[in-house]
Amino acid sequence: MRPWVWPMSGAVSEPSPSAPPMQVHGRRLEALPDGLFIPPGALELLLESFAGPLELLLWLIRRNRMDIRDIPVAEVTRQYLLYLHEARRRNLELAAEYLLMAAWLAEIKVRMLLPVPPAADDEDCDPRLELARRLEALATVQRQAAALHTLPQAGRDFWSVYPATHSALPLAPPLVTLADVVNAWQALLLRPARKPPLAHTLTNQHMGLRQRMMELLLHCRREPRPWSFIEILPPAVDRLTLAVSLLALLELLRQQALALIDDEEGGWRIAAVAVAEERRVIFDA
Amino acid sequence: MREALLALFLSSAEPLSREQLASICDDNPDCAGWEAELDTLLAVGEGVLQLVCVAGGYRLQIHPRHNAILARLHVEAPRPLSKATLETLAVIAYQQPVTRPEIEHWRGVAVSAQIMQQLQDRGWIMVAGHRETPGRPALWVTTSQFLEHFSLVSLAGLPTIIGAAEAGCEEEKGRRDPS
Amino acid sequence: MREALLALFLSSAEPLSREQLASICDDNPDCAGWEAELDTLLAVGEGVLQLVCVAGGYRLQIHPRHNAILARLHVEAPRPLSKATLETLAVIAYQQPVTRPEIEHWRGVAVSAQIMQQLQDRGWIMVAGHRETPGRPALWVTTSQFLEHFSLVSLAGLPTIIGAAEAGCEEEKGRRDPS
Repeated sequence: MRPWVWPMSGAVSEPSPSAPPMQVHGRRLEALPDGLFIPPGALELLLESFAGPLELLLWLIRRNRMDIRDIPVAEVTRQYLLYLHEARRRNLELAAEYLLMAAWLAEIKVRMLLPVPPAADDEDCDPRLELARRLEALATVQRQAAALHTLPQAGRDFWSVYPATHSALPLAPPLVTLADVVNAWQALLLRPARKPPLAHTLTNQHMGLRQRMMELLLHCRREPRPWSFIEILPPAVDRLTLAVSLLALLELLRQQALALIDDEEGGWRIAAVAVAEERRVIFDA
Repeated sequence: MREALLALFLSSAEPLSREQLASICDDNPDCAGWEAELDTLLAVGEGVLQLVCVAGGYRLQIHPRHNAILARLHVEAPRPLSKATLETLAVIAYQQPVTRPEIEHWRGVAVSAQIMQQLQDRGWIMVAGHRETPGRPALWVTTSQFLEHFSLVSLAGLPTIIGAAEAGCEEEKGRRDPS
Repeated sequence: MREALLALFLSSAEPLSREQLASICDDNPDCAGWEAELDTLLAVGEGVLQLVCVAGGYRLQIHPRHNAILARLHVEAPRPLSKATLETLAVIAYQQPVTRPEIEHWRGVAVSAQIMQQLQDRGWIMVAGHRETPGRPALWVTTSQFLEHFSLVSLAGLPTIIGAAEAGCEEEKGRRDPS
């Protein structure tokens, strides 16, 4: 088989681009023991530091100083599988992609043993092309990430000025003329009849606000102790009575005839203000 | 030392307290005399910047003499009022003094607090008192700035809407003197 | 005039472009000669302040001679980016606009939602549209805040990676025109 030629220019040899890529042919066995040495207990850490099988593969290739454009697939596959076996032996969990990659490597190895169809272009036929492409892409990303990391970063290498405050600025007058206001008013007047104002007229005597205020005050004065809101409501309270009672309570509080007392349990109770302090309660509010 | 203090204030999103400054500067030989410098900064500022005392410490502020140019950068171009805001303003102008529930009645929809705030920020409306009914609702009126903006001498100068006066009065009577 | 320029820069949360400054200053007699002042500021700064060109505009930053004391104030610096996050950001920065499956293709592993969220939370990436292919995947690009954080004038300022262009083109071609 003729040596396969990578169609792109520029060698990929990290981490030291200055070192010329070592010739792999005939040096496989020599490189292997060094590449495979794993300090005890370090495998887990090692595998964790990889984002996936592609990165492990790229690391193996660099460690063996192999040429990404001419991967000795048999050797890389052997080393890759050794790592996988070692991980399995130590009961480390490996994602399914690791096994998928192993299968892919095996497939490439098999296809490389098949004779090349004479008519086909060498480049298209090399079964390693797609793998090399993906490794190249990952290597590119890694170099780009490293380049980003060297850029000066805010809060690490420099500090920007945080915007200083300034006194309130005058607002731009809105674009509105008197005619706009007049037209708006006219439009409102020309609208179809509005519903009556949302005000409840309490005609029913026992629903009257004044009545409820008096009842409430008497209720609270009858026994000078703090009352809960529930206790001061009339029996069988409906929505409207509840609303009127609340309004009455608020009005009495405002006039300081009743007072709110903290019950020290996160709630409050109502008590009549001592008669000595009593102010004339205006029921005609 | 003044420069280091300025650098600290310029880079900080929050006001810096004397305690914070002390924890940074006290054991730092480069920062000797920082307290005197802080007092100087407080007294005379530095260039366009003033050091002001706010809750939680000190913070830099741009001298108000630059407000005119800052306004050109930060103040948005004038925009027309929204329909809702315009209607609210019209009700207050023609019906004042008026409560918020009354405005809502005229407009037929709730008036958002945002609209009232917007008109207040413009200085066109204000609270002139409270109606002595339960809840004591605020009574809204227009301001002299409102008159000024629309070149009106007085509220009497508001254009009369033909046919509307009666409707308005009817409404007023109906609402204010419930029989 | 220098003071007015400084006030503008000091009050602005974003870099100001020459066009913005021109629209504020050009018709303002108080601002005569602002361009010369801008150039002076760019060249020599002012006190602790340096004017730098970033993200298509100019922004003030604090002279690095004060970095030591600033580091003492800003002890809660953001955590350094993880390798996975930095790689994802690199793919987006260099290959934008790019879809998530494309990012995964470049890196050879799945990109977690958490990483994308983290980059969005920092305000460095955003969706700029959708690729008109089945599923309409979101197209990710970097923001001007990204440029600001990494002190870049524009995307053209990203460090050049030898060999990346060819690899990228091959990738693009292969992915976008599946035969």
